[in-house]
Amino acid sequence: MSEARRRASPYIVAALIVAADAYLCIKNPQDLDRLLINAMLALSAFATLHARLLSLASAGFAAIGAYASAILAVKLGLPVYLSIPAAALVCGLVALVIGLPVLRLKDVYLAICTLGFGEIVRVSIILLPGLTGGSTGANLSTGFAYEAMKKTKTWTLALALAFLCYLFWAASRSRAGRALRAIRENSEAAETMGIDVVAYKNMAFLASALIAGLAGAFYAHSVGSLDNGDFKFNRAVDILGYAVLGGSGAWFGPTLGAGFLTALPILLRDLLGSAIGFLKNFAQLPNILNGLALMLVIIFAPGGIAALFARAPVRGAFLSVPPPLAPAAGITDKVGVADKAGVAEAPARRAGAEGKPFLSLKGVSRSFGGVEALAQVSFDLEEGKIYGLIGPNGAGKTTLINLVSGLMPPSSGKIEWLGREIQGRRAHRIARSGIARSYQNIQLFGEMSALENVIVGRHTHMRSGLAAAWLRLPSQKREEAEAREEAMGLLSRLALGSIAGQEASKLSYGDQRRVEIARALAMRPRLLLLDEPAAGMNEIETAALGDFILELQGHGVTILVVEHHMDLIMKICDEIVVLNFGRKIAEGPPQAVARDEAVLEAYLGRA
Amino acid sequence: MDKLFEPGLEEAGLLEVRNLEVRYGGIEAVRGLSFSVAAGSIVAVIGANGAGKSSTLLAISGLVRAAGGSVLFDGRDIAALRPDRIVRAGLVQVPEGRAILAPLTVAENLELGGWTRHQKVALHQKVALHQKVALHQKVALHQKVALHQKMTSDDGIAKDLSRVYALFPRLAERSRQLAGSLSGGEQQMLAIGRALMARPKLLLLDEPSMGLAPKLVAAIFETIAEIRRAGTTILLVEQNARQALRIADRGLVLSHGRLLKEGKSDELLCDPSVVEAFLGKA
Amino acid sequence: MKAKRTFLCVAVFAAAAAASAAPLSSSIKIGVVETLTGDNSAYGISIRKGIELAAQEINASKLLGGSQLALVVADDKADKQEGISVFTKLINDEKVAAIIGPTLSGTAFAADPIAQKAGVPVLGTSTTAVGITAMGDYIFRDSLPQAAVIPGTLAAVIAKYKPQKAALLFQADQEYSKSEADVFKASLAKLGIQLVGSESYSKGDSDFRTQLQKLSSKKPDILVLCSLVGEAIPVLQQAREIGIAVPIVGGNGFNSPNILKNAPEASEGLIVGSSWFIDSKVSASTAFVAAFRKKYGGDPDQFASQGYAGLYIVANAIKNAGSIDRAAIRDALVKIHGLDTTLGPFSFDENRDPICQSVPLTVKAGKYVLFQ
Amino acid sequence: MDLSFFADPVFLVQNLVDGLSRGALYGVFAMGFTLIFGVLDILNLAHAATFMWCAFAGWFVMAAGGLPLPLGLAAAMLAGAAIALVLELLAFRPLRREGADKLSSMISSIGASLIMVSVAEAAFGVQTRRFPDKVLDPKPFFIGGSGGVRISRAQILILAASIVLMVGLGLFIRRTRMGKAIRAVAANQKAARLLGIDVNGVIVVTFLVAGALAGAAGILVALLTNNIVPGMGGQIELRGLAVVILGGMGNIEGAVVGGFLLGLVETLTIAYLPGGSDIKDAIAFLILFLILLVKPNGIMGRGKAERA
Repeated sequence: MSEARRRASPYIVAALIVAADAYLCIKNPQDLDRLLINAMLALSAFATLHARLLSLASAGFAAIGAYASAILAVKLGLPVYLSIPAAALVCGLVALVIGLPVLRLKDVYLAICTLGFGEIVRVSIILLPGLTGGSTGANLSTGFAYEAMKKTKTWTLALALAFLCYLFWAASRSRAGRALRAIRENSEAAETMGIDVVAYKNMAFLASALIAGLAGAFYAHSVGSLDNGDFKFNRAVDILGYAVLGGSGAWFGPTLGAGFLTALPILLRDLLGSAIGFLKNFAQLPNILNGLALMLVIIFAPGGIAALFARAPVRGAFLSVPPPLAPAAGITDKVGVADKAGVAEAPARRAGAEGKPFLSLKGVSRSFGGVEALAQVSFDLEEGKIYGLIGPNGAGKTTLINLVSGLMPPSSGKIEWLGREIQGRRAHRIARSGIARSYQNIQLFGEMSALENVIVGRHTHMRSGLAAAWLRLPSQKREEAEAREEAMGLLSRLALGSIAGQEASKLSYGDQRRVEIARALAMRPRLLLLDEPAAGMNEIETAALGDFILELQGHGVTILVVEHHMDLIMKICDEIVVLNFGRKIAEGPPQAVARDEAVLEAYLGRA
Repeated sequence: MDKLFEPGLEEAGLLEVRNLEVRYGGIEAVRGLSFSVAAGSIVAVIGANGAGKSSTLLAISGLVRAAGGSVLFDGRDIAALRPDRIVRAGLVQVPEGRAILAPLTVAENLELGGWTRHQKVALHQKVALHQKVALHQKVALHQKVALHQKMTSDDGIAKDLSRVYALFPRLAERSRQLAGSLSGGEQQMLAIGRALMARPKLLLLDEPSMGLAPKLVAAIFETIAEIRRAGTTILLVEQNARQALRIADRGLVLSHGRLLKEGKSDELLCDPSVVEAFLGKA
Repeated sequence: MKAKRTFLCVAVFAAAAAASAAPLSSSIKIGVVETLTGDNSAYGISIRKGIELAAQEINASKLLGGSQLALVVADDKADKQEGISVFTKLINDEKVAAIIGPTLSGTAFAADPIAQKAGVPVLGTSTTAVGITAMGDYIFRDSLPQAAVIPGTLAAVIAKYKPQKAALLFQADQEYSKSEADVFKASLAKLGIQLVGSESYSKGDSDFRTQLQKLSSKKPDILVLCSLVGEAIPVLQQAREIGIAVPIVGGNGFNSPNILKNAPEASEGLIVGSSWFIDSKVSASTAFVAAFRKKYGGDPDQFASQGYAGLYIVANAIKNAGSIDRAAIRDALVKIHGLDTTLGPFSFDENRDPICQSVPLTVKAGKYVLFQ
Repeated sequence: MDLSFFADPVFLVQNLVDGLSRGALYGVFAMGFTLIFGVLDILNLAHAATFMWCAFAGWFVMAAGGLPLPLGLAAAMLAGAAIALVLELLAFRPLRREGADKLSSMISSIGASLIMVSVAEAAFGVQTRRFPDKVLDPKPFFIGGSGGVRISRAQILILAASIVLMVGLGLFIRRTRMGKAIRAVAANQKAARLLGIDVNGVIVVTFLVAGALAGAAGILVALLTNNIVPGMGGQIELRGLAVVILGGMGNIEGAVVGGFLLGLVETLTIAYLPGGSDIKDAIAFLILFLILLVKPNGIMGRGKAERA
């Protein structure tokens, strides 16, 4: 379809959904509560799905929240404006307890485990008749009088949802939101940007539980009675439906998904209810059409409604785009920005640890299954030098970089960084301590813009948390602006200013490589690990890259570069380490290494 | 089609690649590549990482849809075919990183290598008939072999299995083990042996020497030469440019998805610019 | 005697009618909210059949003079929010004079207050839980609460078998079955029968042998089963299968032609108490059964009968009120007294719960007959 | 703890028999479920609906058509295969493409199951149906005279079937050519393609097999429970999921063993814990919960459940 229509379609879809819901709620205000509560539950599911956690616990938490608030309000006479938040907090506590063990599971395993959780909640409700009214339900016959239960007004519910939406909106444009998107796109790369993935995932689960609890509490006080069937298995599946159909890419997706899936059956009911003849006796027809719609929508928009927006180009992606520059023009343009670009400041941040070896590997080994990828490798790095790491493909170069950057622990041996042993330490902590890396097979956050990718690199140097983002504190805005400016500067330094707003995955190979380097530099590392940075670059670009690396050295950054372009290696490296079949076979200045028999035999391939 | 008059294309080869283009999102991995592989020869493709070597192979074997251009195999355009159809046609790839089936045993891996054979036997009978009527027609050696076996015994698969085990004794020893438990070298052997089980006319090898100890590398290259001697045409992508060119008849030098140089491998071996870029000053 | 009463009523309500603002219109909308889809739709569907049959007869018989009853049927999907939604829709958009339903007590607890607030009379025909009618003075029902049925049934059983020990099986996560079981426990205690064992199962269970085995190992003199129709059949069969020979007393779910059809051997000798049964000799009932078989070609169950009776009760109230004013209808409902229904002479007590006969039944030769 | 029972060996054996047959019921249901997951790693939430339709198909053949059990079984398995094929073509294949994440196929299967259940309700009604006694005599045997251990034909049948199907399917997957192809596709679709395996074709076969299994399960469960209703699938689905996880996703033997485990746990809880029948579900899911935390790949799993 035409560009214009592609651009417009998502907005049309959204408009239709909103219109349908508005129509329904004007026609029948009682449905508004239902809509708002479902939207809230959708947000709760979104909180986990967005962080790639396939949790179905929302229904279970909603049940806890509903009963908790009902009991607090009716049995203990708490006013609802206290009982509802209290109920949410109860869910939060439960989430903290089960979160740590449960979040170790991934994908469907997590899904089933959380389903089991929901079932346990349901059964416990039945098993505690004294407290919950058991299977008779929480209603007049068990002491939960309707008047005591039916407390909330719709507007409070609407207010709460609006508030939640604001929180999600504000968070999505904050440091934390960016971190979560990064995790969603590529959690490994995120980890090496200094983002504590586990902590963020626990946070997401906690948020999901709090929101579900809130929704449940509102449900209790909106409906006025409860029973154990209200949040059972198929409810959990419905909620997942909202989030997946809406798309877990952006917060507004699930709310639209809930809007759609709530409106659809009601519309079908009302339309067919007034239909003629046999349809009147065909009570299942609405359900059938409902299922059909569910299938069709997901088949034609597998990424959900939010994905439609993502496909439409980012409007006003960002501020000042410097004039386009031909990559051929090389990298050393706009040097003026260099000092702003943060690279200059790197040397300024020198911690103590003088005298101690900068980085030293001591008998480091790593094996996969039976295959030993790295065997007893030892060497030291001195600060401020450029090191080349060469060897045939599969010699263990990338493995070594993974070990140093903490993506995997060594099987044996020590890695000392600034005098402290870091082997086995988690990647985000190593990254924070000043080690940055690029990847051989590019690991950008594909659906984020080049600029955003680089800003993620600033993560560890930004302070403002969620609270600041929600309060829109000037400090947070300033920080964001600075990060933006600095990232822009770095991009310009690498002749990428013109494509800063483009989606990373759409960039050319060489550009993606440079964005990755910019992202690593944004971390202001003391040690920079480059894994085949020149792969896919032409001679001119490669040469320019060489100059750039030398310039970085000038700024005091220590660099370990893996490369097959021997001329580049020969030109920029102070020292070269040669690996072959997992073993260090040579080490020394370029010329010496180039003459080394073993090296020629193994790598340069003289027979 | 001026491409027809490019060097190396005068006599139509077993594989004809014309103006091949491969894109991933914004990345143009292969940009209008054309070359030809003559039946019974070894052609080596060398070039830096990211030069588009693997992408070329993936496009030929159909795992990646070509964005443009055509791939003629045995005279028919296979660019639009499904990968499994391409394999049936006799073009088999050993991918980079081997892609062995870790949870299956070595024997099972090899057996599955012969997956397309049931239909193949029928195809061979057709070939046989063809030959009876038109003996002048030139037929690839392995077809003769297959035909011969079809005549002598019905159990071609068992024979090939023993042939592969003869080629790689290590696999025979390990035949009951899970493929995942093999060492890197053994896995590479398995991948090649498995491909041979399909009786390919053309074998695509992507970095067979990757991560192997020097002596193993030598052995692998020896095996490759042997396979060619048995009549299988080979398209070889290698980091280890020197060794690759040694066993190859022709070489293609790729850079940024374009053909930088193309020629007899011994010429390339002493071509200064190639030596400079890929062979290292020796 | 009866004629005299009717005359009185007519006299009284003629006056009321004259006074009331909204006279009978040509078509009177009655809301019918039942569970028509999902696992529990068995009840809703047969209730609906009963109601639609009644509507047909009432309109044919000109019971309401020139005006016809128009049913507005809606599916509550056994979901509280859906129940609330359709109640609101019927009340605001369809302007119904009264609502019959909903099917399940759970839904009623959520939806009835809407009608109460709007001042629309609601008549439940299958809700038996405690407290339904306590929700407001517009809430009625013609389904006997379990407490009104079970003691009588048990008394009859005691009279015949003199049991000392009883055992009980029920569905733990189902409101109806659970409250039925509670009533059984209470009345057993009151009647001085020792409950030697009480086991439960939950939705989705299909194998009840272990519970039954455990109960039978306690050597009870009678076995009490509280299940919905769906589980009733396998429960009954498995009880017999594992060799339980003692008399079996079933809850409401066991009063269904389905039991006779699907568990002919196992149901023999089964005892249930109910306000209605298929072979009831009440004149209104025999007529109903005949008409039902004619219209639908199958046997009606208790729920169809209660639905059928329900619409007649509402219709008579409207007739007596001589008005579609909801308040007037409500007042007329309260005054319904000794109305001839399939459930026998029918009245409401001061809590708007039904006053009608409840008889102990037993299955003989594939038929429900009075239990002596 | 009610100790009086432990003294009674008959009661114990009886519970083991009932527990195992209860478990066999879960296992038979879970097998097809886990097969699809093993190959495509997606949850086919329409499996329960397929299972229900097969039970009805069997009912029409045996109760309405008056044909004997073997034919009914065959018909049900055929129906299952057909339904599964339609599901693969309409609900799953369109989502097996770039950019569609695994969840979306789960959602479309939810949609499909909603349709299937609603159509069944409209077509068959929700009244319980059962097989006539001539299909399979409900009268149980008593081993060791009356008062001995009771076992019904249906129980024997489902126990036997669960074992036979488990072994049979295991052999099919391990020994046959197609079985190996299925494992190849499960292990690495790219590699399978390179071997000339028509991946979509293999997936179709997988669905056919899974559907046939659903068919067998439908008949067996219906025989054991005598309760054929459109909702019957949804009622066993959650336990089926639990069993799949217990046995390890995609592990056929695991599914059956997991089924036996869950069945025994439920039965023994009911039998030996005071008020056990009230808490059996809580116990069952608690165990599921714990196993997942201690042994995320299930009791026999070799999958990869832990977050890398």
